[in-house]
Amino acid sequence: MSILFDKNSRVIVQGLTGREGSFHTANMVKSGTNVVGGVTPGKGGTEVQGIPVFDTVKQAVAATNANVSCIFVPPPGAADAIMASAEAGIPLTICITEGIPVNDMARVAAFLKEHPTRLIGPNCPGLATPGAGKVGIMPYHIFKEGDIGFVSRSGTLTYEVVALLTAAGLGQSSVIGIGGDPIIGTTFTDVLRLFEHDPATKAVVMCGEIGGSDEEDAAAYIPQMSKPVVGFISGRTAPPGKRMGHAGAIVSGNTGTAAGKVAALQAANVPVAETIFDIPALVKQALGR
Amino acid sequence: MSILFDKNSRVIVQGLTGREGSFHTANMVKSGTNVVGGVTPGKGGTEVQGIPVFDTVKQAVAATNANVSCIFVPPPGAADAIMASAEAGIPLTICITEGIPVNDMARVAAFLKEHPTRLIGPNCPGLATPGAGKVGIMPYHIFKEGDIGFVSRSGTLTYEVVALLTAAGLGQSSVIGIGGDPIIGTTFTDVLRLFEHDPATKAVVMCGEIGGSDEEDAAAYIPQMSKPVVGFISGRTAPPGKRMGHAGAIVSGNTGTAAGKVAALQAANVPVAETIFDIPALVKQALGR
Amino acid sequence: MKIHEYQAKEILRRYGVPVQPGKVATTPEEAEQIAREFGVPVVIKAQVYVGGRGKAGGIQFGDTPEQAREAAARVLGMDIKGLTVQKVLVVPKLEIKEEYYAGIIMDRASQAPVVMVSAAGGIDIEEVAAKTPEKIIRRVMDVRWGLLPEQARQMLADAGVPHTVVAKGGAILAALAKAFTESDATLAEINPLALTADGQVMAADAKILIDDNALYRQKEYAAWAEPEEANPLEYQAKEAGLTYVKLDGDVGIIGNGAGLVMTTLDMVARAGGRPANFLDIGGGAKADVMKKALLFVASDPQVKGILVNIFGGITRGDEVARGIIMAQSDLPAGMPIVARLSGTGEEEGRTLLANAGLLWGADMRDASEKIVAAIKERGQQ
Amino acid sequence: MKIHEYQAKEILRRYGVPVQPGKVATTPEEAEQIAREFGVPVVIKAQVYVGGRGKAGGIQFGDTPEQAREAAARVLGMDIKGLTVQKVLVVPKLEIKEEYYAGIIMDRASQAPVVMVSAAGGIDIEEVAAKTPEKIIRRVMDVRWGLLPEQARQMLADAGVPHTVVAKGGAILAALAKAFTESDATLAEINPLALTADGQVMAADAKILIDDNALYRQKEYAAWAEPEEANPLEYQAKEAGLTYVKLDGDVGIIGNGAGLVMTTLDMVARAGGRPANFLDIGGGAKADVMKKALLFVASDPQVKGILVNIFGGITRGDEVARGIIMAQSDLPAGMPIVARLSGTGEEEGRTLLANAGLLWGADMRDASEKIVAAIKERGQQ
Repeated sequence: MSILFDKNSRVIVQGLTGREGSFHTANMVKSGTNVVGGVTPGKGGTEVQGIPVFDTVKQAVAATNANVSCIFVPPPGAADAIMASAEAGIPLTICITEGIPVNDMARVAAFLKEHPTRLIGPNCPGLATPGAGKVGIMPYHIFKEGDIGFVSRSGTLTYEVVALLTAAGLGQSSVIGIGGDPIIGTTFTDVLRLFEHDPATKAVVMCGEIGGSDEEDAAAYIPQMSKPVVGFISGRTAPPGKRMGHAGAIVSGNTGTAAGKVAALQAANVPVAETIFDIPALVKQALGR
Repeated sequence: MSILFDKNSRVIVQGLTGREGSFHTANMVKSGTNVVGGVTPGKGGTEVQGIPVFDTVKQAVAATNANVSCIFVPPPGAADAIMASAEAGIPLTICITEGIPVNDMARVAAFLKEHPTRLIGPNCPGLATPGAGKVGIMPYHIFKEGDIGFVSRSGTLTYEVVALLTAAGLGQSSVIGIGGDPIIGTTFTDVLRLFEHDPATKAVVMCGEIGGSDEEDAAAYIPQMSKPVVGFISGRTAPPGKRMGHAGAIVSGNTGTAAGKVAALQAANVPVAETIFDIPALVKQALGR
Repeated sequence: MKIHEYQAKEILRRYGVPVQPGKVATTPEEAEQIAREFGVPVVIKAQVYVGGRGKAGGIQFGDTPEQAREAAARVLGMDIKGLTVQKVLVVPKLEIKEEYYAGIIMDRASQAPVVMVSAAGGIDIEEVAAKTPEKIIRRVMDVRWGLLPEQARQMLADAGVPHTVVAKGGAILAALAKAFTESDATLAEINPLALTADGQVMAADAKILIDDNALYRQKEYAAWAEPEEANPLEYQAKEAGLTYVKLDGDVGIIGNGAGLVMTTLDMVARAGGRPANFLDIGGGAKADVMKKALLFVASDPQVKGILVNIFGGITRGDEVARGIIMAQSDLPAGMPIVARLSGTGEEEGRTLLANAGLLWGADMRDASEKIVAAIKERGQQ
Repeated sequence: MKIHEYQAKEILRRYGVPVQPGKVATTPEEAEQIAREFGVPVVIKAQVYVGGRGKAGGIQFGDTPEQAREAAARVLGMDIKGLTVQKVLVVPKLEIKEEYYAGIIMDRASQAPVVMVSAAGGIDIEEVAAKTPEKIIRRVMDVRWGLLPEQARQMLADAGVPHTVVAKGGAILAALAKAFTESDATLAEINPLALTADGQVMAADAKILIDDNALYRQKEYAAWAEPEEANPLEYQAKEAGLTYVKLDGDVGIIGNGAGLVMTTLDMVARAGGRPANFLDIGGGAKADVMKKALLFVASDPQVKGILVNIFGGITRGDEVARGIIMAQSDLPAGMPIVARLSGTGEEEGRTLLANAGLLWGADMRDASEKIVAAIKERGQQ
């Protein structure tokens, strides 16, 4: 079992015919993911790796009954690609693209209020359900089926920690990379809520980092959960972020520092790992294993 | 009794301090209208004709409990003025301003879906409830209290026809000028529906003109009404409107001609006056007076 | 406001729509020079503010620079529906494989722009729309979001154009929508949208109308305004701030308010007269405006008499009467004027007119009958 | 991307925000000339990419053109927080009666721009925000509509500014919001928004940050980029397509993925080392990028050793190892390098490194301890 993605998911890839899109689609297929179509305007009617390509998302959905879209479209078209997926009624959209202008994402955020889709990312590694497959760019060989939910803002750090969990015999129910951009579709709290309601998940590992207040928001939600959460915050020794004028100081106040995030999580009774190597032990302890 | 406006209405004037605004406000007050405030950014704290002026509509509403706004703001700021009235929660907004760019009105139309106000106009003479007062620029002396509802797209034609009705002893319950612009807030059908539900109105006179399909739409509604409607269409000898490219022909097809409108009304069993001088007799006939 | 094809293409070019290179010529020699510059064969296209120029011979071809000069010589000065061709657009001839239609118009009923595309474009698009409306794909644009590229592509896909046109045409359609909104257009049309033999998708012709009410903020486009050659009176009226439309008859008509003026036209027609024009002096006109309007209408050589119909609200009857009296000395001798004044200052106005020996009508029917009779009487003298 | 005050003001001017006239000088003589042109007294304002220039003496006054020259001579070449002043903005001195604050920032939590105003503006605005947050009026901008003029006025009215400032400042705030969106800004700030003695409302200072991700479509502003004098390495890194932040320590750090690099910094710190930088080579880097990154980090004279930490997904361990080996001949002799390679191609990469006699770590803790130890050992030699 899993959140968001399982063996029944039918995935299309927006930007399938591009270098990144075709490379990662091959890996997704290898992982067991059911990739049913691709979208590249102008390439409709062709095939890539035996997968049919369409000009629009709506056409792809009509032909394949897809319910997940994975976006590898370059930044200038990525926001439009997300809106296209939403408007076509796809319930889960995962945007891998890095470097989307933040104004575009503000527009997307407003658009999604009227055309709902669960957006993961952008600028994220995607998600994986060990045993069912992956959507995005995570290296699939590091995963192991199990009952630990994992969520992180970062890509390679996810791989590091998941590899440690797997090495420690702690398999994963679902692994979600929510992305590191200022405006993202799905927050830590959103994912924690999904894990809380997922019978296959027994405990959650959440890897945050400095900047923003998403970890603090999650810390406010965690006391309502029945399942244990183990936290990690990276960037403890990073320099304070560059000042965003007076406005930055006015808006963010004291949130965003590693110390503040660790304190918020600890106040929510979340054990926070000092280093990533401590995470597996904390999980085992939390589960009494 | 009346639709939309009565003795309890509390009116503010946006653009009160301008030449048009102050001139017509004086006339409105003379007609008995309760003008409780004005709005001109930067002139807050002053008074015009003893009426307090505010910088914003929200401030004016907070101080005066106004529920009607009448707009005399020049075209560049008129669309913003309508949106300001809507956002301040004023339920009835009457925009007199002529010459608002149509793109601005398309934006207003979309805005009003999220921030509802009943908009009359723009480019309209406003409305009057004989015995209670007027909002806008209609000459009040032509009215007479009575049970005929009157609605028209045109200003001076309204005055002509109302004067004929008054001269014929046919007083009016409410007189509404909906305005002649391509995009207006309230249509013939909207007003007919209000008259249908107004106990003080026994019959309705509707003066349309060439262009658009608002009269045709009204003709489709009228068969559902219990009250008689008398129609008039001006522009029978006007030249066909200038072509709006192929797109104009594709969008409008055969709607918009005087002959088409007369035919549509007649098909709805509406007696259509040949000249405005025939209107009073048709009304009397319809009412059996 | 109307603009020329080459100006519409210039706007579209700024939004990234592919259009042919090309230049405007006002002499045959310039046309030859442009043909040399851009290479033959070329198309010589009359730049006039009316449609149907192709059928009128306003589009010609030149296979050599010399032929381009000769073609331009034929087109320049040509009369198309009463307009004299003063400019031609010279463009390299496209090898067109297929023609599509793309247009956006501000639609009253939708209270928003409506976008339309069709795989069957070209000059017969209106027939396509009338006979097979299902071949026209329409979409009301949500002005909050504009036309999204994917929506544009989906429209083209629904229209059944080839895959490459879905992609390239989608970008063009989205750009057209952006140009429409940002230019305060009321119409923006690419017809035909051409697929060329070498796989390009281009605007082979373009038409844009700019909202007159928005010219105050579209200063660059406002400066493109030109006298409409066929209607110098309409152009002068616009310059004078009057709303004027030239008609075919001989009864000049002046009133305040479009609905009232239209009704006056109808009334004159019923009285057996033929209106020479539509002129709305708007609200609150003073004597000088009235005088200017009268002289303006009288300057039309077809006008044999003038009816002034004013329902006074803001406009005062005495001001109108004064304007009529002031104009007398400058009007053609003996031209009948009938005024009908109602509302504010009507008594004073009528007295002024009566004292000056001028005609007036009790109401608009009476006035209409009087002016028609006066013109007829004068014609029989 | 940072831009200077004078550039921010130039953007605002285009959107109709009143700003003082004025010009940029790079020499004292130019400053004198500008003072003559615009009239004295003038203010000489250092144009540097950091705040707090006023307290550092970067703002000076000139009551005569000569004094302007002298003031410019003092400010030009001045060091402000490590940046050398190379330009000054010379503007006529405003007689400021009151100072307000107006700013817009892209806010993560709101997923939208947040607009802020305060009647208490000027350099102490952050203190105002911290101590009396109720004095800051905030509004999340609905990106579908932008900031409507009335909303802007209401914010200023709520802030308690005078009536005239509600009107004029409202127009300025709405323009600021439009400039923010259309320039792809992440921050746009007018502080102070000044009410002058003669009743004008003006942007007396302005700050705008442009979204680096949007520079591809903000070509004009992208061309304004200048080397940041205090951080030439950061500027060069950006030019080379690397994400680099200079830090204070001596352990150079290279990794792939921001989260992994940050975690590596933390790990090095725990092992007793002090990171010299943050460098993210991104995903899928080849040997040549790895070599470039290594040489780049090594060019920092403070760096005594380098830790490379790669978790291979798209990035291949053998490519990374090849890049490290290629760089050897160009690196300072004897500089310790420890690589930790995991994931795709890790075995092959480790073999390559071992064959080349280079150090590698089993995991990031092991690698961190090894590089710290290697640097310490070398320091004791």
